[in-house]
Amino acid sequence: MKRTTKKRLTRGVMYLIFVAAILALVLAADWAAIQKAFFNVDIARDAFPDVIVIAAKNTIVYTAIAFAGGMVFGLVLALMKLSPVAPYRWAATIYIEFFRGLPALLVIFTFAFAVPIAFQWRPPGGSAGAGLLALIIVSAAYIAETIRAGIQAVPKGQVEAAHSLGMPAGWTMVSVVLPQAFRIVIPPLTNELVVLIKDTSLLFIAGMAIQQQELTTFARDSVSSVGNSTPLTIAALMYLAVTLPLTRLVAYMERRGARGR
Amino acid sequence: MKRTTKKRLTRGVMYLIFVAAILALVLAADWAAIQKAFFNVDIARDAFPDVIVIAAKNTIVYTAIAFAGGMVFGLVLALMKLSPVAPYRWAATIYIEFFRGLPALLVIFTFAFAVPIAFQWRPPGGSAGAGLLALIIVSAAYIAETIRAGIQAVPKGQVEAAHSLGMPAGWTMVSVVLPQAFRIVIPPLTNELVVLIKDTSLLFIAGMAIQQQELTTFARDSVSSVGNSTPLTIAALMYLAVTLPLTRLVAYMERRGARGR
Amino acid sequence: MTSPAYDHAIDVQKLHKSFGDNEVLKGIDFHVDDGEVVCVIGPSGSGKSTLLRCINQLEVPTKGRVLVEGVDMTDPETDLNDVRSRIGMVFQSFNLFPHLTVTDNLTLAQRRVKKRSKADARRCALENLAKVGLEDKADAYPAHLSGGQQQRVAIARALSMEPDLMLFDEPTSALDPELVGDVLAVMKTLASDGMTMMVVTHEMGFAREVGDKLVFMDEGVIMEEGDPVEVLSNPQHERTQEFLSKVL
Amino acid sequence: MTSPAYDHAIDVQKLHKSFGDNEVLKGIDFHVDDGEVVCVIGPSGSGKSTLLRCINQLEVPTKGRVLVEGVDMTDPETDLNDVRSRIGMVFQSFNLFPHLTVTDNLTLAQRRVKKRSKADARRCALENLAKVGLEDKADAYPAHLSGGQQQRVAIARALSMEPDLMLFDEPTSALDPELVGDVLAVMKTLASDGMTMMVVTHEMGFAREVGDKLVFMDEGVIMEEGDPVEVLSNPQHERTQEFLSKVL
Amino acid sequence: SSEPEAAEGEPELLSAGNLTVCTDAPYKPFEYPDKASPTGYTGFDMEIIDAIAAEMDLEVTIKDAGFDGLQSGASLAAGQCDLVASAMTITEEREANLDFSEPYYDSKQSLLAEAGSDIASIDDLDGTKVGVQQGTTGAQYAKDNVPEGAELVSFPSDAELYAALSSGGVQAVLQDLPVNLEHTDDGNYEIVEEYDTDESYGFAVKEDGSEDLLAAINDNLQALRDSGDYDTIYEKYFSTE
Ligand SMILES: Nc1ncnc2c1ncn2[C@@H]1O[C@H](COP(=O)(O)OP(=O)(O)OP(=O)(O)O)[C@@H](O)[C@H]1O
Ligand SMILES: Nc1ncnc2c1ncn2[C@@H]1O[C@H](COP(=O)(O)OP(=O)(O)OP(=O)(O)O)[C@@H](O)[C@H]1O
Ligand SMILES: NC(=O)CC[C@H](N)C(=O)O
Ligand SMILES: [Mg+2]
Ligand SMILES: [Mg+2]
Repeated sequence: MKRTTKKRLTRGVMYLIFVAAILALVLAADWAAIQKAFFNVDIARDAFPDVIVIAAKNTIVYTAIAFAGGMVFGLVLALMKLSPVAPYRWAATIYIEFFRGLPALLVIFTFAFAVPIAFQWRPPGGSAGAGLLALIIVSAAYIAETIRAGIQAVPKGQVEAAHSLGMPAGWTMVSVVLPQAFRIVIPPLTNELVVLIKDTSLLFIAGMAIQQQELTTFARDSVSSVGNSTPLTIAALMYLAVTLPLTRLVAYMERRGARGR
Repeated sequence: MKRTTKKRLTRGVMYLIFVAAILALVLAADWAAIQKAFFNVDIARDAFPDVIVIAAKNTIVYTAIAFAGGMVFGLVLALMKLSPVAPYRWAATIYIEFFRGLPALLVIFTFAFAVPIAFQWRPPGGSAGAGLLALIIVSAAYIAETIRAGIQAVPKGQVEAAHSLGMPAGWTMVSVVLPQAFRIVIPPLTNELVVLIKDTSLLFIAGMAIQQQELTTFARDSVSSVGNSTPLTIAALMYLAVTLPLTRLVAYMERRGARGR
Repeated sequence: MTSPAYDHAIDVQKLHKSFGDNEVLKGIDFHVDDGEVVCVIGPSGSGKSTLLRCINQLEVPTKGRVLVEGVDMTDPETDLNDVRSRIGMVFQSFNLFPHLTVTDNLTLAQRRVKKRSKADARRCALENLAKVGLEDKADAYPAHLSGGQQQRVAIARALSMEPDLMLFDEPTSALDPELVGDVLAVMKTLASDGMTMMVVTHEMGFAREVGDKLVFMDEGVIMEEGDPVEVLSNPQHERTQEFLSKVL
Repeated sequence: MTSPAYDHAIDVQKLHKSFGDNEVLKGIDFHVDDGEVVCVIGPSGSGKSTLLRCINQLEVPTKGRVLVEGVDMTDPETDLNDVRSRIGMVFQSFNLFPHLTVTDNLTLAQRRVKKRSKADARRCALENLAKVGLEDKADAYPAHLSGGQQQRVAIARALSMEPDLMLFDEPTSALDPELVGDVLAVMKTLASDGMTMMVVTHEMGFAREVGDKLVFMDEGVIMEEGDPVEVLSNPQHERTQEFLSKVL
Repeated sequence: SSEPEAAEGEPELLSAGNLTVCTDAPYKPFEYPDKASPTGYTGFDMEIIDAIAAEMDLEVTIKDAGFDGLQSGASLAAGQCDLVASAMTITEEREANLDFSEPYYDSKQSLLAEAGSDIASIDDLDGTKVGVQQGTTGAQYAKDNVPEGAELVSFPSDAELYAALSSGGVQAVLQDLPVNLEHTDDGNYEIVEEYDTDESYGFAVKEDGSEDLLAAINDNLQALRDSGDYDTIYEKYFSTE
């Protein structure tokens, strides 16, 4: 068979399958029921403004705190891991591997319940504070790896060129390596931010006051009190409103970065 | 100051700080309390064999199911996303972006409770089945992106060389691209496996019978029934026993891969 | 060889190629005859690779025609893979299949495209490896070969499809200087065996010694073509003079 | 220049360097005098780059001494950064700082190491850009320059530290053939201005024309050294003959 | 283990002037969200606590937490709250980890199933899935009494429990009677059997260091009963006309 004939045929069949699949979905689904369950306008209206002023706000606040804390702590860990002093490297490696290997939920639970009991010490901010502390501790492990990889991704030739000019190690790090590492890590750090946004949904396990609820907890709570799934739809849209632009941005930056080299 | 003198001094100070930090930790912590709370031998003994034959087993079974399902579905999505037929690309893109932007917990909750009501359809295996289905659906989105990236990471020159030899597209994909893509994606897929292992800890929200409990649920359950945190320690060790070798393996493969090129 | 049923081995007619707004080939007309060795030179970005890639349709031309042994490559009804299997192509970056041994690199297309038996394909592979002086590397993986060896395997791979003509895109420019010689030697043997060849190269020595015709390209057009010795020693066009003064 | 307080600009004594089990330099002895241009040739992997990098201690030698203007670089009490700022180094891959403009590339080390004012540093930068013919690129970013321009900026960057000697590691081998000329021209000017230079290169023409001494290295030892014209036309050692026959 | 004479001491609280109360909401009619309420929650427990706190001149903060952690004493020991008010049954096992107030409500267990389904008693549960809430007396009762072929599925809170029943994830729910009764309002589900487990709810405080608080709670609970306010609230939620 000739090339184009064959191609046209395969394409045609593929379009047909696609249309058939769409049709099947449209006909099989009970759209009235779905709309009633997931897109109930009255219930949606009731969810406002709380879903914004409480739930979305808390999700953002928790994410910001966890990210800021994770950045500070993660940078320290990254520098420790690249330190010439072996015990620092070991300590950082153990920490990072440990917390990357555990479910965040387990860590949050441990910090909210087990740690205060064992140490007779409560993190500031009560159980939500404990949960956030756990998120910081977990995200620091991931962020540390990201930053370390970024620093190491700066070509060795850059450091060598700086050294050849007589620049000492400290200045080389500050003026040559970190500015380049920073650009390299922006995309993976943004991804980490997206992960954190989603991980705030685990904080409920620590126990929260109603003013402290974030999106997922808020949605689950509303679903059971109104007996309808529309709050889930709203929460999902809220998440996507934040995460989608961020992931698109990462994709864009990565494409640009790949071209830039 | 001369180079070595200065270096010796900084090193010395850094070691001192490290030793001081360790000492502070050792002296400040109430080791007896910690041991009693987290390393209680009697309670640890009681946790066996259930923590193995039920909890660890279920974690592995759930992970395996979610990974297998995610692989099959993810491969289909990846091929759709690379398809010359635009609607397939769009459908795959929308699916992938949607599910990567939502917390897994929210998706599990939706599939376990909202979907069956709206669609009058229950996934096999009750709510645990629904939770697993949600994990499959979420992981498929991530796996699809991984596989697509792997296929695209095979240098264009490979396809061109095959075409120059007269090899048709299908054979080129099978004999030249996929074998190389497969090697490229093993490390990120292993990472995805680690993520899934940890994400099985979210399944509890869908409800589970005792026989269905995975590690985190089992640990949380035991903590409240025995009033001691040792089960958390055991669960953590179990997770690490699986995740640590896997992440080390990934690191090893990535190092070897980086050198191989 | 019996007299062929076509005018030229390669016949490029009014060829244009744009990438987006960037017109890279601006109306190329030229041909290569059976048994002829044509060398193409020109500054970076002048469109040499693109021209070569248009010939076996790795790039689809924007306008114009390319006939290979009389078959119109731009006609949608042409069975591309069939014609391609008669055109050997050698890339600057070798493009060996890294997951296959040297022999498997040489037998893959023979078996999939020419449907040869495993034994036949292997026999042909070993013959061609011998031609490039690498029969002892039959079971090695590409990663274990030097650049020069890889390029010679790439040539052997193209040869094992028994092509009627060969396209070379800067086959030696990714090689360390001392490895260049072996590859050029193989190409010289090919040429003296009567292979029709089109070679993009910076190796002026090779062009002078082996080439039947030299083509100088600049900014998507052919500026000058003719006998290599003549063009190199007495370039007519100003751009050619400028280029050669820098390169020689 | 007043008579210096040292014997040789560069004095390499019994230098050994191993990477793990792999001994890459196996006892190198040689020196470069003030104002001398020494070219180093040799096959890939023979240790040319490693030798150059040992001189300014980018690699720490395993055994032996390196004296630069009489200062022992291997002595732990030496202030390395001070000596390094007097040695200009130019790499095969340019290694410009991609996040800085051309001017900032040239002023960074002046300001950080020489503690020059912004204005002084800028003045010196522009002077040196003029020397390499790129004053109009002062505000461009490296990514917007051609390879040849980048390499000339790299030379200007080294010059702006006002070094007493310069090391070049295959400064033209990453360049397209037509861009090589500009870089070599800059290097020739430098040489004729009396700069002490050590150049690893494959450009035999440059070595012949500009070099005061040619060093042939193979497998970590200096096989042969002498007047470039002599070594190139009449190599004494069998390995040198073999190498030159391939390269020339 | 309560010491009445300690009542005069100022109870020690997590934050002064504020009573932090953990509860597992929603658990209608005992605790469920209500935007109109200053604490964000209302219900029988919530109103009793509000009344007691008002007597003690304390503000109330309600925190929603998993019941499992509440009944095990972990939330109290971890310092998440001063008091648990979550329809929690007074049991011996729990007494080992926390201290209960005097009982304030008497309850039973019950079995909820779809109206008109084959399930008429606990013996019909063979081969079905039965939903229970993790760590509750209902879960314990079910474990002890369902036939061997029944599968017990435990959920973190009553919210998922009822959602699972309506979505068909489980065929019946074994839960405290007043709570199950709430789910019979629309007529789709009915109580098919009640079990007289003779259980009473109590408020809970942590084992050590909350003696003053417990005494004050007990005193004020008694005062509510004496003043008739308790009955008013009780009538509001459990009137049987
Ligand atoms: N796939 C592509 N997409 C967009 N532009 C391209 C593509 N391939 C080549 N070009 C552009 O076409 C022009 C000619 O490229 P080509 O590779 O044919 O030049 P060349 O003469 O082979 O140069 P060189 O000697 O560097 O290999 C260049 O400007 C290049 O940027
Ligand atoms: N950092 C390193 N670690 C380990 N081995 C190295 C390192 N740098 C160089 N080598 C090895 O040392 C040997 C000499 O390398 P070097 O780069 O000095 O050779 P060269 O003569 O400059 O070659 P070329 O012409 O390819 O640049 C090679 O075998 C190389 O693999
Ligand atoms: N909040 C609840 O679920 C309480 C259930 C039951 N009364 C118990 O104490 O176990
Ligand atoms: Mg090209
Ligand atoms: Mg080198």
